Amino acid sequence: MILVKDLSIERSNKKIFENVNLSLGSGKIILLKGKNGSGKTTLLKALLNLIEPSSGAIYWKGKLLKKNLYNFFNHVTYIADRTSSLSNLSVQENIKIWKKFFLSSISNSQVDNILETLKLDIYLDQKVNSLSFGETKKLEFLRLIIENKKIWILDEPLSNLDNESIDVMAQTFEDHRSKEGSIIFSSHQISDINVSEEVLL
Amino acid sequence: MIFLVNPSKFNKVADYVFLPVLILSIILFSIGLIFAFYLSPDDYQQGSTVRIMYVHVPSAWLALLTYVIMSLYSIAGLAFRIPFGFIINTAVAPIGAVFTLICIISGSLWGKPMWGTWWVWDARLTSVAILFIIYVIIIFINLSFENRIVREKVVAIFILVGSVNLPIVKFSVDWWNTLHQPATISKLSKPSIDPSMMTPLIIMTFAFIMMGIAIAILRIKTEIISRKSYLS
Amino acid sequence: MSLRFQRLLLILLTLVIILSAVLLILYNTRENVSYFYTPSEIDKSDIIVNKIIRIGGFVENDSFNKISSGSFKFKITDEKASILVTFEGILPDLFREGQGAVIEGAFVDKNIFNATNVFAKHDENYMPASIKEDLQNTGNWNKKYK
Amino acid sequence: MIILKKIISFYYREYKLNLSGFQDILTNIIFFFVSIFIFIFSIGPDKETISSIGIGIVWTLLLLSSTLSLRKFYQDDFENGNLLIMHLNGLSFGFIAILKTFSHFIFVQMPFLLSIPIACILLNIESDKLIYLFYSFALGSFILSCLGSISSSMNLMNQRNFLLGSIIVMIFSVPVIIFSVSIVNLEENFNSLISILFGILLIVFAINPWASGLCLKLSLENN
Repeated sequence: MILVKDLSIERSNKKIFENVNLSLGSGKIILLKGKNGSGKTTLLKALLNLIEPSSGAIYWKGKLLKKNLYNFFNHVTYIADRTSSLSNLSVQENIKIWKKFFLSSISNSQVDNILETLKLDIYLDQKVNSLSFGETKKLEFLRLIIENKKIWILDEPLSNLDNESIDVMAQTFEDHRSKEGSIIFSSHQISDINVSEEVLL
Repeated sequence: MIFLVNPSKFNKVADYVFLPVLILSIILFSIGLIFAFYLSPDDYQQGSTVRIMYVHVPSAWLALLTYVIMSLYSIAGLAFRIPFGFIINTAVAPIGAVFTLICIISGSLWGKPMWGTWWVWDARLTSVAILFIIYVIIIFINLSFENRIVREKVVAIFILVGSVNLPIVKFSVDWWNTLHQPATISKLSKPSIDPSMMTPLIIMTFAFIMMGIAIAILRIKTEIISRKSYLS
Repeated sequence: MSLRFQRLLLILLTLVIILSAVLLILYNTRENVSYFYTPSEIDKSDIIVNKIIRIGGFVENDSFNKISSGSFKFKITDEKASILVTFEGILPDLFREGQGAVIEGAFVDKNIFNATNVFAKHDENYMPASIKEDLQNTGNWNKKYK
Repeated sequence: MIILKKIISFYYREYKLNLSGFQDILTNIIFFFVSIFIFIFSIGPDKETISSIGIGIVWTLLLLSSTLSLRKFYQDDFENGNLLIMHLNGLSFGFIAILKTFSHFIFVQMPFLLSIPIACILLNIESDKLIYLFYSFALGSFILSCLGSISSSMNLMNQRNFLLGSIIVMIFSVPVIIFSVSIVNLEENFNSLISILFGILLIVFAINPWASGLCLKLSLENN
């Protein structure tokens, strides 16, 4: 679905990476590896049309991404390495806002189930700023389920998570793959997530 | 005319042009000042105070002209992705600010004997004061952003937003009652100024333009160099 | 509709909005952005005493009277109406009969305007003093140069 | 229809956000009133002087206090990535700017509108002028919101000198102040003055999505 061809990006005339080729089909999980500053986040942002490539192109369903942008956005969830939940509101209110905002059809019991597996159900009425960093991060992943989109673009999803949560993530990824979804994520730590392709930047 | 949008071509042309322009500006200034102070006649109303005009009017024109140039280069930079436009914007803004300041100060000196006041808040004077502050804000934006790309484009956007002030400056005297008199020289009608006073005015205008170009060349070249060192 | 077409449409819409707004503003500002009022604009029945305003016009010919060393009386006119003005203070160099002037002050009663500041207004015409004499000598002096 | 639902949910979110941060809005209003006190005490007890310059004071302080909250206009949503999420949810940057401007107008400027009558009592402004002040502020504050959107989106990446944002708003609001104050003082010209203000509003409203949208995109790209 997403095809990246000979993508090179330079910022302030400094080359970040050159000639990256990717193809993200359905049921595929791609892991971006590389050290700090190798351009993992930059590549993910380029996939969201936030950064103009200096050469090469990104295609979505055979058309240039730029020409087909809002169609692409209908199919993609992006989670950055920062948390977007509103820290002054409670967990429950955040979930409610997300459900309204993404026009989600997910049922309450489904959300409760996930909260239980993520061990967030006890914090339901607490404000987000009283949660620990790892917990807000887990809360952030709830968006993947609420948005219910085909393509997940995740920036460093595994950092700051304990082993238990990483296992939950791996399970979620596997579920998503079995539903013909595709994932591209960056990470610098080794995990036992079953990926179909690794790209070293 | 490609040198107007291409840094390396500009550098080449500038190297040829700089010295002649500088010399020309010095010559024009000396001729113009001699004309302005000795050879031009007194005005029938204002006496010799009218000589302030030979500084005031050229600087006012150039303050506006500089802003127009910056607006055009901002459009070039934003819409046609010509990075040289941003270089020009950064380099030229302080020159425009200085011209505006000269215009305001000389106008103030002229206003005291003629109108009987240093400053009034009529539409022309207020809009020129705002023009000056807009120039100052442009310089400040240039100073306070760390990210170069963001800074350049924000400056360009601000210049375009601020250009609503230009027609107000130019036409305020025609549209509204102001203490400031309407334009003496306009395209549509015969100038209502005597040739003996028109000559020094034109000489001084060209002297100002040449001086402006000379300083602009220096500033643009330093700007290009500073970016080159940024690249490597 | 392609994205490009939508964008074009939006740009056009923006320009139309801005244009109509500019026209709206220009049409309405003529009477409102005045640094001064002309004497004929001031409605005699509607004068508010002691409210500070500015009046602009020409100093009427043969109306200037020096009451004492620092105190003057003159009329401001725009050839349709005129207003009697008193002023105490220093007049600018350019101030003379037939010359444009803007005065700031307030009406002390329905007929007398007490100026606190007098600004001379000069026009956009510049001419050497010698030429004026020539013109006057040959009788070609045009009165519109005020 | 989907876009309508998205707009409603956007305002639901803004409502929740502003309700939880209500003390910020309250602080603005307190600032407004404290500055009025300062003005009154620095002018002296003369009631006539106060009421003659009262309109000017109210407008100046409204402008100053509404520039106080500019920093919050986009900054929070920018830093926690919500701007990007809104964009990915199918709203273009220009459209986000329009929605945010209305949100600022409703949640930040409206409370000022409600506090104007009290300010008028404090400053001894006659009650028949109040209605004109309302009209002028309703239009003027929307202009201020648009200008605020432009300047705060420009200054998203400006970590060093945020005061610049306030200066940009203030310099462009000079005509707003001129015409708003004269609406109250020259009631006979009400119609033409209100259409001038409306014209200014149309201009900034038309410029706002382009300028702010571009700046938002720029800041997100280079963040």
